[in-house]
Amino acid sequence: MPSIATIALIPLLPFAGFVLLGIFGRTALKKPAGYLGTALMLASCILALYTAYGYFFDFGKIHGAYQKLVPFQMTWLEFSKDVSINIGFILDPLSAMMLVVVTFISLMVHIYSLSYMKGEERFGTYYAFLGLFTFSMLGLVLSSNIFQIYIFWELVGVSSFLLIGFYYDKPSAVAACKKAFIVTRFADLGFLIGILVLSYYGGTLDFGTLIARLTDPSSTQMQAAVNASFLGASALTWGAVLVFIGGAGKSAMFPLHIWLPDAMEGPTPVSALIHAATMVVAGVYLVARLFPVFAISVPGALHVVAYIGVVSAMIAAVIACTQTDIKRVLAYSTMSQIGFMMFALGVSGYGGEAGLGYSASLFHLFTHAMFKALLFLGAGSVIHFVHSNEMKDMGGLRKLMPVTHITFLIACLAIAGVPPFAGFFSKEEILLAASRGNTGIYYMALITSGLTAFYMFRLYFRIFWNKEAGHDAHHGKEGGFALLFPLVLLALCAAGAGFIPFGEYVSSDGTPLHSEFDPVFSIAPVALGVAGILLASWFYLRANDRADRVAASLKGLYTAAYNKFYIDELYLFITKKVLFNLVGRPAAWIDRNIVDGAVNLVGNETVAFSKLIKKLQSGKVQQYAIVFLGGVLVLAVLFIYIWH
Amino acid sequence: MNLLYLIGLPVLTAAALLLARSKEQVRWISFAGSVAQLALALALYFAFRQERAAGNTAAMLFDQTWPLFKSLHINFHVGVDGISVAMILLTSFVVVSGVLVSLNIEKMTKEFYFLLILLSLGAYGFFISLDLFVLFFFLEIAVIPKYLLIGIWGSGKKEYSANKLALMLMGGSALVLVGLLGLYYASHGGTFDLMELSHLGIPADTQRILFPLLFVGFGVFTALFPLHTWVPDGHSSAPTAGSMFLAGISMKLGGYGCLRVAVFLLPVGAKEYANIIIVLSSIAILYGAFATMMQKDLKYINAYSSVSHVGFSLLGIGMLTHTALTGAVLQMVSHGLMTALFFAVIGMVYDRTHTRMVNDLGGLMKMMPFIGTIFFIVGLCSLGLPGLSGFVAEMTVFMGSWENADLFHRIATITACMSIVVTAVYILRAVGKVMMGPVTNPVYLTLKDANWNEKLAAVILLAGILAIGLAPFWLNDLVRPATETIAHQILQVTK
Amino acid sequence: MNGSTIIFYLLAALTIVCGVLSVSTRQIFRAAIYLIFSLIGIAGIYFWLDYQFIAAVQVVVYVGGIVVLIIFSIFLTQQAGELLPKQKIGRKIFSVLAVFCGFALTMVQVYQHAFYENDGEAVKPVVANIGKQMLSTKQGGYALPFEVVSILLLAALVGCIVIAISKKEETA
Amino acid sequence: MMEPGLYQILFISAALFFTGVYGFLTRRNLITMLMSVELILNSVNLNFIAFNKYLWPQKMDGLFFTLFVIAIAAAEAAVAIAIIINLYRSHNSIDVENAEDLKY
Repeated sequence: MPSIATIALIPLLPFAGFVLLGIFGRTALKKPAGYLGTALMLASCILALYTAYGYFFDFGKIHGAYQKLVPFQMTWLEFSKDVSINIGFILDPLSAMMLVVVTFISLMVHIYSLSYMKGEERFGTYYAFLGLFTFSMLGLVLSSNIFQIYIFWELVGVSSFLLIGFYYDKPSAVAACKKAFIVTRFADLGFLIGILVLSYYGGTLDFGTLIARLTDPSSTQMQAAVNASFLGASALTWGAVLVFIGGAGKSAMFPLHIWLPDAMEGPTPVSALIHAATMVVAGVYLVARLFPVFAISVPGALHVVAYIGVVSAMIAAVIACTQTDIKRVLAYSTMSQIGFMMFALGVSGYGGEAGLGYSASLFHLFTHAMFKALLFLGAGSVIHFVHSNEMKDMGGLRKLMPVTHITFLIACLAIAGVPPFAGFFSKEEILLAASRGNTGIYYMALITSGLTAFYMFRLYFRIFWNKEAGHDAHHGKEGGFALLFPLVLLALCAAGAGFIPFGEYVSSDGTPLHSEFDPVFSIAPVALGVAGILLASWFYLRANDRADRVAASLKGLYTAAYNKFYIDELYLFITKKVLFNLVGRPAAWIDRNIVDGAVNLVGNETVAFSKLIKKLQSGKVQQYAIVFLGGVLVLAVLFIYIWH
Repeated sequence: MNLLYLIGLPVLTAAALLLARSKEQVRWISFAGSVAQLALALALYFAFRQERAAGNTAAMLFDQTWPLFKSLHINFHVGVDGISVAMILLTSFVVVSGVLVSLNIEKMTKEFYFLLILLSLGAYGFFISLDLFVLFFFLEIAVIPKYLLIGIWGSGKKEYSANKLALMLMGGSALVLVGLLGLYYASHGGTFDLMELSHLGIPADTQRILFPLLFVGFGVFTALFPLHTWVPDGHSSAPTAGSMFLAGISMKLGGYGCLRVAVFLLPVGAKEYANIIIVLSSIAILYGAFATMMQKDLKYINAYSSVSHVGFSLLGIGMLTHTALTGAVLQMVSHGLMTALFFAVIGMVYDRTHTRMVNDLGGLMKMMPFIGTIFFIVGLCSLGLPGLSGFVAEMTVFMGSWENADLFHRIATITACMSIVVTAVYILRAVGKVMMGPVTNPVYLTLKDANWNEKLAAVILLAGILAIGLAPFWLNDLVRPATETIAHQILQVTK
Repeated sequence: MNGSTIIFYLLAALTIVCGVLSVSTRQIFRAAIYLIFSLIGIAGIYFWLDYQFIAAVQVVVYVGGIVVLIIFSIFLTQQAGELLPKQKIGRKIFSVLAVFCGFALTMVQVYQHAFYENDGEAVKPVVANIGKQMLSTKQGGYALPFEVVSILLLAALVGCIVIAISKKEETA
Repeated sequence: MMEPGLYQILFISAALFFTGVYGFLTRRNLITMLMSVELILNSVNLNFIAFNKYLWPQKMDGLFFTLFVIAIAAAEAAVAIAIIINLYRSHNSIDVENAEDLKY
């Protein structure tokens, strides 16, 4: 088992990068910022691989099952004797796998950015932010305490905010980063209340104890949690659903997904890292982390997860078919794929064969990270080349950028589920789990995977084929080594990662899950995928107006999908019209006019009263004298005749 | 550790200021004096820890008594527990940075610093006194300088604001005074001593009358809804250091008083009025946050957000559980540092651009990365980002509040939690408008970043925020035993 | 009815009638003159009572000093032939009522009160006696009040000068 | 007609006193108000003398008080007239109705 320092260094090295570059990145370390950040990331990645390797093949497995290890824990903030926020590391298959994913993708993005962000004025700051994000994400996956997750959850959110808003002088970027933060913050509110509920009934914030208590039907905590009910559901269900809302916000699940497409305002490598491969799967990670509670104690909440997941997957796929900004297409595709992971968790059971969905979900998370990062980096390379995000500015780039073209194609094949690329295996498992768990979801998923193939190849054809080389020579040539190396490496992973026997290592209860490959089952999804590709090629391989004609014939649906089903407008209506105008403005008005008005009224009334009585003090001596004389007379009469 | 140093030092500084001959001397004397205060506060903290580590479990440490009016049993009694130490630390941090950011004051420099030092004297005295008479004395010392600071060095409708602030605070003090006298006579023996009073067991009927007096009286100081309206006006009119002191120190006097006098001495009253406090503070939290959303002036934004944030500490007090009380204290410290820093940054922006209107500003990050970064960090602290102090305090309050299992407390807690979203909205709006986006005015392109004193001031406060945010355990360990004493008082009532 | 009585009543009538005229006439100079006669009437009463010294002082200080001062100030502030402004009728009625009630009350009290007369050897209020007691520092002596009054007079003198002089300097 | 005695003198002094009060209340000119005050003072003096004469013939305290009152009245008149003249200079009027700057 590696020493605590080794594990601690995995997140702390990027953090050191953040601190150093954050303070000196504008001045002393401006030039070497990229290399410094990348070197630290490389070291962190090696340590992570070493730790994960050690966990999976050396010390992690005891009695045939992978154990949850907590090598280090310290009290960070104590609430009461039992309840405290502890900062610690947890090592289990889930976190070990995530360590690898996060550090690896982050390293790729670091390398890629050396070239992509070159010449940027705030180059050092960029690497500082990347360091902060990687640190937070690693802290998140290593969390041993539910509150620790929340802490890093928020930090991830803020680093995402910083990176989306990196080009802060662009108003659209500012709007996007605000939107991303606020929407996820709203979801975090659910998460926070969920934590409060779970910790109250569980009597602890520690994952191990919490899960143990809340999955054991005989424990007092569990009984209390099940018996306490609110609005017809048990407290435990509420807690689990609320926590899931937090996860749904971060993972851009319907209806909290609206921030993700806008988040594409950030630099493209950032989108690859945060909004494709790592941060957005935090929600999946969170549900997976609490999976025993969901699966054993509150199956109702798990159904919510499943339906939200599949609905998101489907809606996102439909919208993705109509978008013209390539990064937005990828964003919706990300949302759709995360939907896959979510419903895979949702249809899964706990332990043994029933836990297939769990393994499949995380397997998909793993492969998706590879090919989606690749897609984004490839898209970045294209954007770098043509200086535009719009499809109409592209076309026929396959000869101009051969490496990008090939790697992008591999990624598209992977996401479309064409064997033997990585996506095929993970998606097969998900569909298999869905078909076993819930047929309705299975058919929806099947359609969605067909749509996935269609929109991905629409993207591919429109970038690399379609019009023939309508570009001038001024675009220069494809990027250099730093730009292409990550593409190639990721392409290799996207092509080969599917052959990892994932269930052996990562399963719901730690015992290896042997999944057998069933060729008969695969016929339908693969056929659908191929059909999607063929359809896309019919529409987009050559420049023609077939697509437009179809779009025109489906006008209503097309327009709705193109406008993302008006969900943004709905939110805008709620926030601008309802919250601002109906709550905020009246609150401000009431404060100024009624509450403060009351204070001023008291003041003014006092002044008015004093104005009234000050007339007695007229300054006229004779008036005083008369009053004085009258007073003397009255007192004299009183004293002489009445009170003598 | 002799607590009298804490009083003696500001007095000496003030005396030295009176003798100073030039503005330069005045500045350096105040700076040296405030740094000495900081050193003293840190020394007190370490001495306190040492004493506790040595096993001294007395409720109040370092206590000393001198008779003041023998026949009335009024003593000059001082002593500190964890809460006081935390507050003293907070005060010293704010004083140093307040002095630093106002080094550019040219108008009546000597008087300005004299008042600042006087205010700090009032605060230190207030936090260490264990005799209610002395406590009230120092409370009043802290009020007058505020009036003058706003009235003389303020901006905007400063006379109105100064009057409003002084009158409302004086009104609060009047209630406090009545309450204190009530306590004095309720104690039969006639004593103002805090610790003696806490053992007396004042009859429930008396508590029922006295508690609202004391709580509302101190509540005015700490912006208890709906008596908070001096906050926006006062803060926005005050000079930068004035706002910092006002929000960072003076509002904490009220919170401390609520906790130390009202709740600690009158647990029965606290128990009976707790629900009202909770309702008021939940309203304040959410309503303050919504009201902030609509503000256009940066200082108003921070002032309303203060109302909202201070609501958390009042909520913690109203919840009456040990954790919630701890959270209330943490929130006071955290909010003090945070809001002082926020006002400091707003002052820096204002000094350069001569406007505080959000809509007029834009894109300042480019010209002043340091100020922009601090502005952003303090905004994040305000919206409760982990790693900064606000998170620690708010979460402690939430956890403590959640320990009350009934629906009423639950709803109040959730209401309070909702403010974290609204806070994010207004903070990001401010940050997005002021620091990010395109530069709205070409004049701004020539603006300079912070100079050394402003940087130092910001860094000092930021150090405090980070020290709490990254490693809250030291503060928690300091405060928890002290709040346990108070929670114990309440617990006894329940039994 | 002897001469002394007649003289007394004449003096009394002079005093009261002139007093009333002095407060009721609308020509200010005449008011001053009536005041003089009223004061002289009082001096006469002092004579009648055998208090010659006081009577002399009264004539010298009041008639010769204060009233002359008043007349000078009238010259300084008043235009010739101008009538004094009328007071509001309501104020007049109220004043008359109050004054009448007060007078009635006083007189009722005076007549109901039995004054106790002290017997004893009467001291002649001649100048020699007055001077002795005035400057005596023994029991019953008035040296201290005398000094106090003299200082008061001095202070008043200085005060008058200051008041009168201050404006001039400002305007100059 | 009765033999004049204490009561008659008291009657005179009371009449004089209230005459003075009436003048003080109704006169609007400051100088005439001052005259009314002189009348009041004289009525008091008369009382002192009368009491001294009829009730305490063996002492002269009443007489001394009268003397002091006259002295003080002289000082008072001097100061009052200084003030009146000053007022006249600044306000161009010695009407008491106009001399109300110190109100409120």
